[in-house]
Amino acid sequence: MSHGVLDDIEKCMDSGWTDGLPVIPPYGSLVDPMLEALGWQASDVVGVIAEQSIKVRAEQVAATAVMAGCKPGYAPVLRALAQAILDPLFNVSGVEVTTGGASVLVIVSGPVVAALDFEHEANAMGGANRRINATVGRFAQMVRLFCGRGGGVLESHGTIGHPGRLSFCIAEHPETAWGPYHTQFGLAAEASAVTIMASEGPNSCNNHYSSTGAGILDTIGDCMMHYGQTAWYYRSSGFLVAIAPDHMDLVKRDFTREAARQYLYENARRQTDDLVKVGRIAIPPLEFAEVEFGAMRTPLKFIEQLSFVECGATGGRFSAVVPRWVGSRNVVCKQIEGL
Amino acid sequence: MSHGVLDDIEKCMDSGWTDGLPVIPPYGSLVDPMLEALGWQASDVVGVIAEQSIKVRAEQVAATAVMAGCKPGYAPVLRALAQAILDPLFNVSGVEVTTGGASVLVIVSGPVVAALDFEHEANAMGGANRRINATVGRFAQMVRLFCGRGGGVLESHGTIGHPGRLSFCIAEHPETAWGPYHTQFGLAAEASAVTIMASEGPNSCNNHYSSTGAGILDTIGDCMMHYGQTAWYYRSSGFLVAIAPDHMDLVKRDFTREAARQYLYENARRQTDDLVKVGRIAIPPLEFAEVEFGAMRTPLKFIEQLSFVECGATGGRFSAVVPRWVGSRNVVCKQIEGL
Amino acid sequence: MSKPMTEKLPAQRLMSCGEVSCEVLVNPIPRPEPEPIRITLKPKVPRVTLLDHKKPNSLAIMQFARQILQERGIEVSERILQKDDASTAMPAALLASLSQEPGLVLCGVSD
Amino acid sequence: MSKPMTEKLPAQRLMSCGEVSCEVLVNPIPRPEPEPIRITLKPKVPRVTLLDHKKPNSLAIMQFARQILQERGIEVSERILQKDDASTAMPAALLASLSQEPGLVLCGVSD
Repeated sequence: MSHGVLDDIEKCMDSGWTDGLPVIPPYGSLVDPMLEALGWQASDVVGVIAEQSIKVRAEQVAATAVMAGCKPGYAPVLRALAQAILDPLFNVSGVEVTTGGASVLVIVSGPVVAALDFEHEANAMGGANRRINATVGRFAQMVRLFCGRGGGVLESHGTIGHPGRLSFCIAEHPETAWGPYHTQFGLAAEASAVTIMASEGPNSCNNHYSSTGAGILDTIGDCMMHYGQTAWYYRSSGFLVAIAPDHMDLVKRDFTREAARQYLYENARRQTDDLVKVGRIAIPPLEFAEVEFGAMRTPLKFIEQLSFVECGATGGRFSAVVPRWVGSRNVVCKQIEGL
Repeated sequence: MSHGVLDDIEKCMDSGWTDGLPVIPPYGSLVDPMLEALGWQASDVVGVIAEQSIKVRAEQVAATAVMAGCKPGYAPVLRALAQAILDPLFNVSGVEVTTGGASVLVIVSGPVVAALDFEHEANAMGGANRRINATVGRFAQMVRLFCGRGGGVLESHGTIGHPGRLSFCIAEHPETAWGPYHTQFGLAAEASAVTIMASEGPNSCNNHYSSTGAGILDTIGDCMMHYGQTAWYYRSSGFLVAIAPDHMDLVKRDFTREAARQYLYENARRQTDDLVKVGRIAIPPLEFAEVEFGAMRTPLKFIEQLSFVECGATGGRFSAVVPRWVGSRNVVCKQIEGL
Repeated sequence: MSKPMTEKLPAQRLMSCGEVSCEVLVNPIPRPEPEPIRITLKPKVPRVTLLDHKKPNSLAIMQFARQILQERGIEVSERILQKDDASTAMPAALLASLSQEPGLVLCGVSD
Repeated sequence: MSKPMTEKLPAQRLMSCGEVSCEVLVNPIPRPEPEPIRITLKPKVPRVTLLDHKKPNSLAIMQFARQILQERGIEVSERILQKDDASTAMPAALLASLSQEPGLVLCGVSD
């Protein structure tokens, strides 16, 4: 049989047109239907990265989606996602170059989760081994890579990085206790949305024997304030907290989402002087850091830097804290249209 | 042109022969050279999973390597890696089914790192976007998946999972301050090795302003003992600690590897009664858990559960703690032969 | 919950039909030989056997379950079996013995 | 350190030559238009301009560097320029002005 396509895959691998894994070669015959599904003309400008003098065209976005393994049916998610990544508020070039080794974390919420059959239960924060979760997450990282290092302009300096830089997509339960994720960013409960933030990898939070919501939140809060959290740096971008069903059963009994956020904001604090002692605060500190010696200090700069997503399977008593990269302080949340 | 290969890729995606991302179809014409490079005959039994009545044959391992995107040149690593995953000590079925959402973490060390051009600096713990790191890490996860859920026998119950379940490979610096990783498991310093353990995702540990090795270790230790660490469960498997160059410059001045391990073992401890209070210890506790009320408690069951890897780029002051899954307490370290 | 496994079973065999020739793809997925143990969801006799896997609280939960079942007049084996550890497989002899049990076997209550 | 970027630049164009026909692959990688600013590593005049990006200690390090350079008789601009924040791009006017500087521009000392 003809192995021309295999040669093309190798050619992509050898030529820097990859994230390191096999891609679907971006033949025009595959890119065209993807463009049509996205509702764009090939030369439409999807976004501009002014600092790099880069205009990102629809053809490039569609080619990236094909290469990641996405189906044209995912286009409503991909369209909003591409616009979010290229929103200047997100600072995608910064995400690519930082020593923080950050990834583009993708959160999908609302009716789209069930409509497109995202996995939102077992291994919902990664490695669910389902095509839509894996390839949508990969698409976001490839856009980041192709706009940065791929273009030959930027070099990634991630000190250690994390595996989410290949694919990091979380789909929220279609039924939530506290309302859909995107309602924390002003969208209507009935909407579908894709939300992105620059992040480190998830820190898992296990608690098998607490019988109260406060016990679960204390465990999550303690993770948010360990000395190694990047959030103690002079800048902070906060955290995404993912609560799985077995923990949620306890937490929702005693806390609304707003109350849980307030509880973590007030209780997850450490002595500023201890942070100084261990080397987490510069001497002299920057004015921007608002350091108050002797006081209890939160890893959040504002309470709004904390948001909650409901995902994961029953049967295990785990939740997770995802630390956000400090250099991209904006969460970008876009409504998904045309489902 | 013929798109037969594209159809075959879709066929693999539709038929469960994938981790969710595009694969190279395992044509005999690709599997045969991989087998030859691995030094196996197609029907050789590479390993047996007795509880599942599964014999894993070389042909299946070679097909998986092709599908992941590995080159035949990676075969010396893949051969040792497959043997490690199928070593009964590793408990691969347990890794796949657990609510812990674990991945097979792969650590490559010794001269093989430079010989095969693994990325061991920027984003060395994931997302370096280099083919060998990405595909070797993916191969390990695909073997886990194909032996478990893939065979239709087991179902994965990962409560939340993490992105390393797609690919999680760390290559150590060829030059280390403390000696190669595998010397912690009895192999000679001049050997090349692949080591695996079941793990959660990396927890990043930032510290920009400490000027002492102890400050860096205190930061790492504080991460190891946050209340959410799975290691407080009645079982513990310990941690991998990755130290990047800027932190290592401080730590190596004051600590040998053995001294650093002893320091963390002695200092990263919490009050047992506080752990009870937050719900991290069952009442009554199991005898196996060796709970001593009122005493300071370590998240390690034995000091040997802690090992160090040296990787990552200069220019950032990050290290990382990788929590191990509690149900696979053995680290499996195999020498790489035939480089 | 996830879909039942039967819906997800991967293909046993894939055939590639390109324009030039046909080729069988090498199946990467090992399968149990002989077939794995089948789980019968409906027991043949109304009797319950309990197996503790030694996770915390498992034994306490099983003892409580035994008491409730007995109060309801259901036959429960007096001895609660135990395996060494939740993370290792059951010994072959125990598995062979339980696989012949016509009643309900309840094992591995999680904490 | 990683290899210099020049070795890693991805291909601008890939052509697929299967047995049936030829097809150009759609390039997924956006490139700067016009070409990005080139960095000249050898300054034309022996003069140093300092630009602080406001990370902690950056200003202190720059002040110290200025003092040492001045002691060695090297011309250093007295005023240390500042940009608002390490994580946001330099304003266009500042970039345009610095791109005309024939001396050495030292910016963004990290803590």
